[in-house]
Formats: sequence, C-alpha cells, structure tokens
Amino acid sequence: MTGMLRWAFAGLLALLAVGLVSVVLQIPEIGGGLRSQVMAQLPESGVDHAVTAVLLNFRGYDTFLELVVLLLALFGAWGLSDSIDEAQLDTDIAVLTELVAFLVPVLILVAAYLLWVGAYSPGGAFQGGAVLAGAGVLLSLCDPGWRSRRIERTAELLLVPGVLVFLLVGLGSMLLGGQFLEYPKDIAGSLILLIEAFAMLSIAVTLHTLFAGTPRVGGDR
Amino acid sequence: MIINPAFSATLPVALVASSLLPGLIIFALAEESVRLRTALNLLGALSKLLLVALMLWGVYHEAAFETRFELLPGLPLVLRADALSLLFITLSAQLWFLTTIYAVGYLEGSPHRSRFFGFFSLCVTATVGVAMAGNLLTFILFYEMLTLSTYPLVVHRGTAVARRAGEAYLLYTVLGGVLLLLGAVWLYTLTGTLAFRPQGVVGDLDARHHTSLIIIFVLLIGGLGVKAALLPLHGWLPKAMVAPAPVSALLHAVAVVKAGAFGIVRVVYDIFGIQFAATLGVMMPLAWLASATIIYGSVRALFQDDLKRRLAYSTVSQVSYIALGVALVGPLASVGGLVHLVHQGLMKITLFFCAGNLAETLGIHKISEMNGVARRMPWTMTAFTVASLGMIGVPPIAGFISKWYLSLGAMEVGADWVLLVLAGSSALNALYFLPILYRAWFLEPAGDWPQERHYPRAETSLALLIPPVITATLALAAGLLASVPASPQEWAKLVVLREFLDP
Amino acid sequence: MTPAQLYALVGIGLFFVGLYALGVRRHLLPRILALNIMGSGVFVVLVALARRSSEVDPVPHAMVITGIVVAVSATALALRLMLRVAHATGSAQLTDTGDD
Amino acid sequence: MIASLPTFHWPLNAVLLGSGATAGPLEWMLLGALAVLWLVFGLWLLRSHTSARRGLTVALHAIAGLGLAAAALASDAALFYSGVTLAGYGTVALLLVAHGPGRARTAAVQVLLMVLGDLALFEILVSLYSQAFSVQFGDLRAAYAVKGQGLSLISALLVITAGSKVAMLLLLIPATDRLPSWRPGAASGLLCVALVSGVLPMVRLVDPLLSSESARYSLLASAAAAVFLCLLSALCVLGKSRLDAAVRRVSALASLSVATGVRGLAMLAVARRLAPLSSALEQRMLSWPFAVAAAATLALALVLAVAFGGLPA
Amino acid sequence: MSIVSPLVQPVLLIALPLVGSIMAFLLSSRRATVGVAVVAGNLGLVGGLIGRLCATGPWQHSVGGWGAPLGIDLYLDGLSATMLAMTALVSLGISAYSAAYFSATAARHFWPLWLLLLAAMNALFLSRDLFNLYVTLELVGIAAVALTAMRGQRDALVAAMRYLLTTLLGSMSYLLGVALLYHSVGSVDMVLIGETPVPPPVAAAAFALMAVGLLLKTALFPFHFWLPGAHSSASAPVSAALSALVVKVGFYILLRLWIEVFPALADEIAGLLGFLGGVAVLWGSLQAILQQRAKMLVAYSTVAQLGYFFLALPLVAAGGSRVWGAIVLLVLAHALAKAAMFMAAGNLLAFAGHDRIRDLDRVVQRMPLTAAALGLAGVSIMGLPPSGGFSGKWLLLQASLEQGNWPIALVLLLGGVLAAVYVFKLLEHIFTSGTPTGEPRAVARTMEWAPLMLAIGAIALGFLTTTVLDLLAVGEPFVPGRRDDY
Repeated sequence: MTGMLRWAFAGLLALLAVGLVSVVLQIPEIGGGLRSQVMAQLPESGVDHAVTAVLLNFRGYDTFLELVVLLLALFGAWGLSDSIDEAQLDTDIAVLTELVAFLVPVLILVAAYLLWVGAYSPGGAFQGGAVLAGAGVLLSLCDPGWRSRRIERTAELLLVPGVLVFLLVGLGSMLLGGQFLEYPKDIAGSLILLIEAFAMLSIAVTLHTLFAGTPRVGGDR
Repeated sequence: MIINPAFSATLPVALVASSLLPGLIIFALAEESVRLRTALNLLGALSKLLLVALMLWGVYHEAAFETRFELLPGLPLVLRADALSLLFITLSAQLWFLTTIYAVGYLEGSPHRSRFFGFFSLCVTATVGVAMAGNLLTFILFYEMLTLSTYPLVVHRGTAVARRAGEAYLLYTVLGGVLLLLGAVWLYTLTGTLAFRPQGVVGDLDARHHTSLIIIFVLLIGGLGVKAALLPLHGWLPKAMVAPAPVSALLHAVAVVKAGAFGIVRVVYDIFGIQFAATLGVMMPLAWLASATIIYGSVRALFQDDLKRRLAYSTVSQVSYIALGVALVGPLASVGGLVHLVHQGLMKITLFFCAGNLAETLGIHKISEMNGVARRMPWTMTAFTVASLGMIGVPPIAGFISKWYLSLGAMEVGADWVLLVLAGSSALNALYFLPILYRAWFLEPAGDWPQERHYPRAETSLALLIPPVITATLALAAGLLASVPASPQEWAKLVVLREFLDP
Repeated sequence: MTPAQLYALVGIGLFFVGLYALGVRRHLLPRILALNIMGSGVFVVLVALARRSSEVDPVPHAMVITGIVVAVSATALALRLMLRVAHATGSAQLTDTGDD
Repeated sequence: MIASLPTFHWPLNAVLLGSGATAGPLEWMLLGALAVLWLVFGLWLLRSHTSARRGLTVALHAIAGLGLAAAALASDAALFYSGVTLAGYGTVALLLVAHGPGRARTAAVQVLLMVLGDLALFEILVSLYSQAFSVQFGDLRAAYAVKGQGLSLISALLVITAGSKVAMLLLLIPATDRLPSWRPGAASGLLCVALVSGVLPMVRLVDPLLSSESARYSLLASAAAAVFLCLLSALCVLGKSRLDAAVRRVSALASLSVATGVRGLAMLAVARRLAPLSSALEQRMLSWPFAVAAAATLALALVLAVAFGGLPA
Repeated sequence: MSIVSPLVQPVLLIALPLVGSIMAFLLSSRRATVGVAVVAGNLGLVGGLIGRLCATGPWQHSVGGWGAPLGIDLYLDGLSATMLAMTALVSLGISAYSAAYFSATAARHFWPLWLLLLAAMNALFLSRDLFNLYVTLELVGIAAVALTAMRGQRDALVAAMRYLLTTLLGSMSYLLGVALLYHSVGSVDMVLIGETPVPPPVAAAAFALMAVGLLLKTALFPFHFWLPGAHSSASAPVSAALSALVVKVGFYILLRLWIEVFPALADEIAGLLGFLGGVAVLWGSLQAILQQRAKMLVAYSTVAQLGYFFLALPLVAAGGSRVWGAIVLLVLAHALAKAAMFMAAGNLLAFAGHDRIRDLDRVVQRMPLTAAALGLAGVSIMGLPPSGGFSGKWLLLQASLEQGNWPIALVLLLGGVLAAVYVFKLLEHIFTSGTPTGEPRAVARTMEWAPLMLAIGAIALGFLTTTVLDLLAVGEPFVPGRRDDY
C-alpha cells in the first residue's frame, strides 16, 4: 500500500471509529444485564462463582464448543505438521535448568489450585490448563528427553478426554431425562469439577502441543 | 367417450417413457453391444408408434389424456394429448422410427454410438414432451431439454467445424430460451396461468395490458423463432448441417425446427387465441416476417453448391409456411400451415436421407458432383425427385395440398400479396430443385465417384435405402389420398375446427 | 461518560488500530498480531460495558474467556500456517495483495 | 355413334381434395386425339434413340400419358391440375432424355414456361375455389362466370396459362435445326401438353363450347401471349444472329398452331352445341365420318404445323 | 415429542460427527469407513428430525435446561432443517468421494477435520444464540482453513492463509456487533433481541458490523478476493465442501438476522446488497468465462452464484416468504450442483494430471460419468429446466416482474446466459474427438458416481420444489414475530 492510500485508509478507519464511539456512548443502561438472573439461579448451578457458573453451567454449551475449537486447532496444526524443521535450542543452560526444576512443581500446584478455586472465585479449567501448558513448554524447552515418543503417546491420549467427558456428561444428563448438559442438581458441582479436571488436562496438553511441539500423534504408529 | 381415468393419465407418461428409458439404458451400454442397442432403439420406437396409434384413436373420439404433476407452486407440469399435439406426435413418432433405422445403418462402425443414440432418444423424448405440453411451463421445460439433447448430436463428429456449429447453435438457442422464459414469466404475472386453452387465456385482460401483451408476444415468438429459423434468427441452421445426416433429419424434419414452429402455433392459438392476437395487430407483422423468410431462404438456397446447405436454406424457407399459415388469421390458411407441419417433415426428411445416402455411398457432397448419379442410385434419386417436386408444389404430392390451402387462406382473408409470395417461392423452389434433378437424371457421370462403396444387395445398404423410399411414398400418399379420414389434411381440419369453431 | 465507557472506547480504539495494522502490514506475523489486538479490543468492550452499573454482569466475562480460548486456538493455527507459508514460498508474506 | 358412347362418372372422394372423373363424348374424343398424338410421340421416342435409357423413357412416357388421361377425364380442379403437371414434367423430361444434354437451354426455357403456366393455372383454380368452395368444374365455371367477366385478372392468368403452354410447343420451332429429325414426335408430345394444359382449362372453365365472346377473346389473346412468350423464349435460347429467322418461323407457326387449336376445338364445339337440339340431328351430325373428319383435321393440322415449321430458314 | 424415538435428538447431530472425528483421529486405519458411516448416520438423523418436524412442528431445546436469555437455545424449524438436510446430503456425497480420493497419509488429516466441520455446521444451523453462533462460526472457519491448507502445496497454503485472515477478521467484526447488542439488550438470544427495542444507531452499527463480518465470510463481491484462490487450490472434496456448504453458513446467519433481528434495518440496505449481488453475478461470470483452468472456472462460478442470493434481497420486502423460499432453493441447488462440479473437476485433474481447459479434449470423453455429472450440474447452474436452479430463478423472475423490478430480472437472465457460456466452455470438450495421449491415471468408480448422484439430486430438486417449499414453511421461519408455537 502506498503512503497516500495508507492515509486514506487511516482516515476512513478514524471516521468509522468516531462513529462507533458515538454509538457506544448511546448504549442504554440496562441494569447489570443478566446479573440478576445469574444470581437468582446461582444456587442451582452447583458452583458459587458466577463466572464459573455461566461458563460451565448456564452457557456450558459454549465452553463445550470452545474445547472443540481447541481440539480442532490441534487437528489443523497437526495436518500442517509435516516437514517443519524444529528450531534447535541450546538446552544446557544451568540457570534455566535450575529454574525449571524449581518452577515446574510450583506451576503444577498453581494449576491444581486454580482449578479448585474456580468454583468460588476467578479461576478455572482454562487458567489452570494454561499454567500447566506453560510448565510443559518450559520442560520441552530445556529437556529434550521430555519430547520423547513415549511421553507424546501418553500426551496424545490426554488430548481428547476434555471434550469426551464433557460430551458424555451432557448426553448422560439427557438419558436422565433432562436436556443436553442439564446436570442433576445435587451432583452438579462434582460433575462440573470432573469436567473441569479433564478439561484442564486436555487444554494443557493441547496448548503445549500447539505451541511447543509438532504433534506426531493420531494413530500413525 | 369414456375411458378408464388411470389409463388416460398413464398414457402420456408412457409415451414419454417409451423413448426416455431406452435412451437412458443405451447410455450405459458398451460401444460393442450393437445388437442390444439396436433392439432397444427399435423397441422404443415401435412401442411409441403403438401408443400413438392408441392415442389417435382416443382423441379422434374426443377422449382426454392428461397427466399433472405439481412442479412449481401453482404451476403444474401438464402432459396432455389434444388433436394438435397428436398431429405433431404422430409425425415425429413415425419419422423417429425410420430415422432410427437409417441412423443404425448410417453410423455403422463409427465411434461413440451409445452416446449418439442415447441423446438421439432424449431428443425425441423432448419432442414428444413439447408436443404434449399442456402449459407453457411444461413446453419450456421440454423445449430446453430439446436444446440440450440436440447439442451433442450437432457436435457429434467432434471436428473443429462441428464445434463451431455447436457454439452457434447454443448461442442462438440459449438466447432464444431466455426470451421465451422472460415472456412466459411476464405473462404469468399478468394472467396467473400458463395453461394452453382453445381461444387462449389472455383475451379477458383489460386494455391497459395490451402493450405489454404485444411485447410478450414478440418475446415468445422471438424465443420460438430461433428454432423455427425465422428470418433474423435462422443463422444456426445452415451451420448445423455439418452434423451427420440422421441428425440433420432430426433437426430439419422431426424435432427442432418443428418444435419451434409448433410452439408458434401453440402460442398463437392456445395462449393468445388467434382472434385476440389478430385484434392485438400482431399477426400481420408475423405474416410479413414469415413471407420475408420464405423468399430469403429460397434465394439463399439458389446459390449453395453444397447439397445439404441448399437443403438447409430450403428448410428456412419452407418452415415459415407454417408460421405464415397461422399468421393469416383464417381457418383455411391454418389448415395449410398445420398440414405443412407434417408435409414439410415428410418431404424434407426424404431429401436429407437421400443426401446422406449420396454422401455415404458415393462421397458426394456437392451438387456439382451429382451428374448422372441417378443411374448409379435410381431408387434414392427417385425418392429425392418425388420429395423435391413436392417441395415445388407439384400435385399430387403433399406439398401441393399445403400450398393449395395456404393460397386459399390468403384469398379468404384478402391478403392477395401472399399469393405472389407463394408463387414466387414455388418458382424459386423449381429454380433450385430442378437443376439438381436435371444433373442427376440427364447428365453423363463425370468419371468415377469421390469415394464409392459397393453393397451386395442394392445400390446402397438397405437400412439407408428403405427409409427414404418409405418417406417419399408417404409424401406422395399424403397428397394423393389427402381426403381419406385421419390423413394429415383431415386431421389438420379437425384441429382447426376445434380451434376456430368450438365455443 | 463513565470510566466503563472510557474503557469501552479504548476497546474500540484497539479494534481499529488492529484493523489498520492488518490492512497496512504485509508481513504475516504483524497481521496475526493485529487480529489478536482487534480481538482484545472486542473483549475489552465486552468486559468494560459489563461494569457500567454498580453490580457486574458475569456473563460477558464468561463470553470473553470463551472468546480468548477461541482466539488462542486460531492464533496457534495461524502461526503454524505462517511457518508453512514461509517454508513454502520463502517469505512470510502473501504474494499478491488482494485483501482490503 | 359417338353420342351413344356411354358417359361414365367415377367419384374419387378419397383422392386429393375429393375429386372425380367423368368420361362423356367430349372426353372420349379428346382421349382419342390424345391417344393418337401420344402414340406418335412414344413411337418416335423409342425409335429415335439409343436403348440405353429405354426403361426410363418408357416409365416417363407412361407417367406423362397417365397425367394426360387424368387431366382429360378430371371433373375437378385438383385432379386436373395434377394431370397437367404430371404431363408437363413428364414430357419435358422425355424431351430431355431424347435430346440429351445438348438441348439443356431449350429444355430450361421450356421448363420455365411450363412452371409459369402451372403457377398461373394454380392461381386461377385457387381464386375460383375461394369463390365457389368446391373443386368441381361445374361450380368453378359458375364462379368464373362471376369473377371472370371482361378483362379480369383471372382471364389474364388463363391467357398466360394457355399462352405459355402453347409457347412450349412453338419453342421447338426456332430450335428445330438443332434437332433435325425428331421434330414430329417432339411436336406431337408437346401438342398434347398444349392442348390439355393450355386449351382445356378454357374449355372447362370458360365455356365448354368456347362460344361466348370472352372465350373467343381469351383464346385469341392466349395465342398472342404464346407468340410473345415464344419470342421471349427465343431470346433466351438463340444468339442474336439467328433471331430474325427465328421470329419469322415463330410467327408463321404461331398463327398456324393457333389455327390448329381453334379448328380442332371448334369441331368439338359444334358437335357439342348441336347435340342437345335433336337426337336425330345429333346422330347424323355426330356420326363416325364426322368424328373421323374432326380427328383428321387435328392430324392434318399437326402435319402442317410440323411440315411448315420444319422448313429451313 | 414423546411419539418419536428419543434417539432422534438434534444434539446428536453435533455429538455423532464429533465422536466420529475423534475416532478418526485416534484410529490407525479404517478412517474412511468410520467417516462414511458417521455421515450416513448423520443423514439418517436429519431424516428422522425432518419427519418429527413435519409431525410436531418447530421445536426447541434449551441446553442445560435454563433457556434464554440465561442459557442457550437450540431451535429447529423448516429453514434450519432444510439447511441441515442440504449439509447432510452433500457431505454424504463428498465423504463417499473422499473415501476413494485420499491417500492413507492424507486421509489421516482429512477425516478428523472434515467430520469436525460437519459437527460445526450442524451446530451452527441449530443455534439461535448470537454468541454461540460466533463460536460455531469460528469452528467452521478454522476447520475450513485447515482443510484448505491440508493439501500443503504452495498455492493452497497462501490461499489458506489469506482465507484465515479474512475469516478471523469477519469473526471479529461480527463479535463486536454482538457485544454492542448484548449490552443494549442484555441477551444474545436472537428472538429476544428481535423483540426488544434497541436505539436505532446502536442497532444500525451492530447490524453493520455483523453484516460486514458475515459478508466477508460469504465472499459477496467485493469481498470475494479470497474465494477463488482458496476454492480452486484446495483438494477436490474440500473445494466441494467449501463451495457447496461453508460459504452458505455466513449467508444463513445473515438471513436469520435479517428476519428475526433487524427486519426494518435490513430492508433499508437491501438495495445495496442487491446491487452488490448483481455485480457479483456479472463479474463472477465474466471472470469464470476468462479462466483457463477448470477449477478456477468453477470457483468463479461460485462467486457469481453467491451473487444471486443477494441479488434477490430487494424483493423480499414485498415478496415475503415466497422470495425467501426461492433464495433457499437456489442455495440448495447451488450446493448440490457445485459440489458435483468440483468433484467432477477433481476427477479431470486426477485423470489428466492437469485441469487446463484447452487440453481437456482427450480426457473428458473417456469419463462418461464425470462428463454426465458436469453436464447435469451445469444444467442447474445455468438455471435450465428441470432443476432446482430453474425453479429458484423462475420464482425470483416472477417476483421481480410482479414488483416491476426490471434490473433484477435482466441480471437474472443475463447471468443465466453467461453461465451457459462458461459451462459449455467446459462441456464442449466432452464431445471433441481426440486420440488418447499420455498415460492417464484411473479414477475410482465411487469418485465418478458421487458427483453424478449429487448432480442428479440438483436436477431432482426441480421436481421436489413444492415439497421443499412446504418443508421450509414449517414454523413460518420467514414471518418475523411468530414465536409462540412450540
């Protein structure tokens, strides 16, 4: 794009931006949107934290699909995986090794905590999973052995449970006469925890595979 | 007459199926299985003839054959057999049978025969559909199907010339189809129906629609005129003569050109209603156009040395007789036009068969090569002679009857100038046909023929010889015995009677 | 204008900055980042407007979390694809400019 | 006794536009005359040339003869017209076979004349039919009586018909010295055509006795037309050099042949007119010698025509 | 609901392909078998659902039992059922084709992605929740990009990259619109939003943002820049899926927004969209005519055909549900025909090793089935009778003439003519007589039958028009404001 065009483009966008801003300022005040309803139904949801309730129960379907998106991205990356030569990393840095040796256990703990605390205050499967994945990335950065086939094969089995468990719970709740993902009230909390646990694992492994390594998974043994 | 309704509903479908199914099966056949293919072809053709006979009998006794199927909301697919459609069906059924025999002989040993006969059958299926269409939608449906199923036949040879001819054919027909579609939809928005009814469906529209009705008429006739090769739209026909002889026969006599002419008849009679069309003032222009085409075609034909090309231009001229007959609003003229639908078919198919025989047997394509050919192929040339004399209008051959009624019709409505047109075209016909006969019969052969092939039993293979002889005989009979019941003439009278005189 | 609205405006700003970069940059990495910036803009709008009144609406937060995961996945695929493109064409740019 | 010759009527409703054939005294005589001439023609053809195309010749001769007979017997326009055209085309074809390609141009002009005549005849019949709505000559004649008074289009067409057909015959003359020995036969053949398709229409349509004014005038006019057309044709056939010679012969022969036609027809006319007066008179008048005389006159006329026409320039 | 077997649940339309995809991912062999089986099952399910739909009318499923606005509602009416049926049919054809098309290595990558794409599309057609629609949109987009890139050739990768950037941009724009709407209504449920008054400027802005986003994904001119590259460079079955199904997704959402959420607004921009559609028809057709490669030609034909959907929009205000019906008919017809065309083109490519139209003479006539598929699909694309394309065009032509809207009528007709030109540019090579040269690679029978079947479907649609329209009318999806009937 030549300079002239850039300016024109910028000008156009600026115009649009101004227009949109004025629109945003006109959005009416609607009193907390769905908060009241969320709060009203919170006791039913099986968790005490509103966001988690929305995420895992009220709009659990979105979250379910979100896990599917992750899986999909993995499939996609996997389809592109052939013939990219991995950057050779210089892995024997004492400090790094030490740091990792110290960090990884901590990270795992943090992840577990996040998952648990999700039920009461901000936190949850994705946050936990992300931290876990970070740990994995650190490991794979400095420890080549970490990327051995054996580990990857176990990892690959951890890719799908997140989605599968979620799906099974959903269908199960239909078999019990409810709608899809309509947890029975009394065991809702534990079901959500179960889902989140597997979700976290899968998320972690997926993110790790996506960012840190070429997945060589999927039955090509 | 009372007949079983189920029967009356199935018969039209059966008529369509009788050529559709064989066609579809033939597509699947291997190139080698000649026997089976031929058997299927003939089976289809024969069964169609039988069904047609059955229907003729029924319709003659005022039985109704109709099938409906909801195609679009409020717009059914209607197959109905009335007198007019049977006039056309009978012709195409007979000629299809003969053309099939001819084609089997003509294409012996050439490639892609399964494909050819497959489309061949589809082509006739479409023709039958066009003939039995009970409303304009159905008509358009089969009309387009005809276009699509003919294209492969036109380009069958696959040469560059053939492909160009195919392109021209498509260009014209697709554009024609568009005009037709536009006209039809527009008409539907005005009338809310597209059904073919005697005395038409638009008569009771109030006057403020008349201009749009005129435009619609022009659109429809334009769309149909492409296939009927009316003057500005005839360009594809002479080009298309590169196709094999049986295809030319189909194009010129059995299917395509006829479908166009037939469509014009339908639109004028059963959409607009001939009287109403006359009051719209669209008929005289049509008559002028037809006359112009008649003269133009004949004049162009004079200067062609290529035999098939001359025949093609002659078709351009002859088919417009039909449009002319319809356009001169009057019973006698209509009889002339309708009966010419049949007569032109019989005579022109004979001519193309013979041209094909000359090309196949002796490799003759040009008129200048025809010196003394009648000595080598007397039967073929006799058939040719009969047909071409008929074209000139020599009694007692069929052409005479057509011209007779057309002239009478012209006098009846006081359009005497038409007499001049007819006389002129007859003279021109004589001018471009008689020299051919002269060469063929009275000149000495110049050396040996371009590519001569010998056949043990006759002057050429029987499959090629019998059809033209039969069609020539039919052409003669249609004229000589014009007044026997259910002859083309009588049938045309029946149609006109029901169109003009029924309430 | 409340602080919440101000944040929302910031979000809009981010959106358009991202859009500008997406349109102007040729190299793929900035473009992918630009898309992420746009995404963040949208998320900011969502969350900010949820805080206009005294009590917070949790639903947008949930949506944003979902949105983030989706964005992350998309980005991951995009980067992977970028590597392949660079590997195949020798440059991490789209050969012919056709878009916006 | 010719009068005692039976009158047959064959209805042929299925044929053409519903036609029929009648054979009364007039037809019988006409048939007789035609038979004689046609036979001469046939013999001449057979004698006159190579047997190579004998089959074709015989076939054409038969067809054309059939046409003549049909035209002579026809009691309706369609059948008549069919006969006329058959005879015409057949005869020209025969001449072509006889002359061979050498006479192509003559033949072409003859064909033109023939087609012209046929077209004119066609228009006549059509326009009369549109008046009478019947193809029977009786009705057509009535129609003509209405339409054809004075110098009407139909009369003109009638003249053209007759003229062109006769001109076909006359056309032989200027061309004669290109076909030295075959003249009589050729002439006789064309004379048949001229009689049947040129003169007979008048008999049928105008007035069987050619007694009325208009009939006579139109007959004369057609003779004139014949001469005119013939000159025209001569122009087509001949180079300028021999035109005057041609003209001379043409005029000579024109008058002659017209005389022939008139005389022969007059005979018939007289015979027919007096018939109803009294059977006795009729028996005497229409006695064999009288009839023979009539036929003889025809033959004589023919011979004369041929002979004079044959004189070298 | 009790009368029908509990097995027929819309959710299964998502669950079944998803499980199938995971299986295809984990299995080491038999992927194709699983895939085809799953897709066939999917078709069966859709059939069952339609049966139930006709029996008991439109029907809603509140996920988690909460219901809008708190929860997410799945909603099934005539429109969504029709789209599901289209997806199921076409994807069955594509799967049968792919089973023979892909090598073992490629199949490993293809099947999981493909089945996931199917799940995503099913989810999308069932959803009525704007945010949920965003997630499904992303699912569809990412899956489509991944499938395009899967082939790995240079052009495919570049095209996929451009496609990805475009589709992400589209999603962002859409999501921003959703955000504005949510904060001015307090719900993302289409129906609720449609019923709640929104300040006009906000509504306008939101609709504009969402519409632009969706148009980017639907590749309406001038947003079509990414389409030909992507659709022509992907492997044949993927091209078929993209052209036949994926582009329709965005249009479907737009259509829903049009009817449910912004009827008033939409009619105001109808003129603009109609104009763009018309330009798309003409421009796409001309480009198609100019192309030298078969797949490029077919891809540009998609650009043109997409134009028809928008071309008709100015008619809906006055024409109502009949025009909508016609549009959906065109969508279906195009899905069937275009899938067939792309697969047939793929056969040519596989057979000859190239798809230069000029040199196809010696190819086509030795693959009669493929040729037939091309021909029949062409009939529907050209809008010749009898075919779904014809029925749709007829109804549109009728509406445009009734409303005296001549420009639309003329574009419809002209588009048909141009389509004939480019279709026959391809078809005429079927009939040229050439002597076989080179060593062609054999093409599996299923790869010839699959497109033929779909093409026949496109033709058959012409005879099923009224049936489809009746199904479409279930629950009156095109009448805004009806809601109480389930």
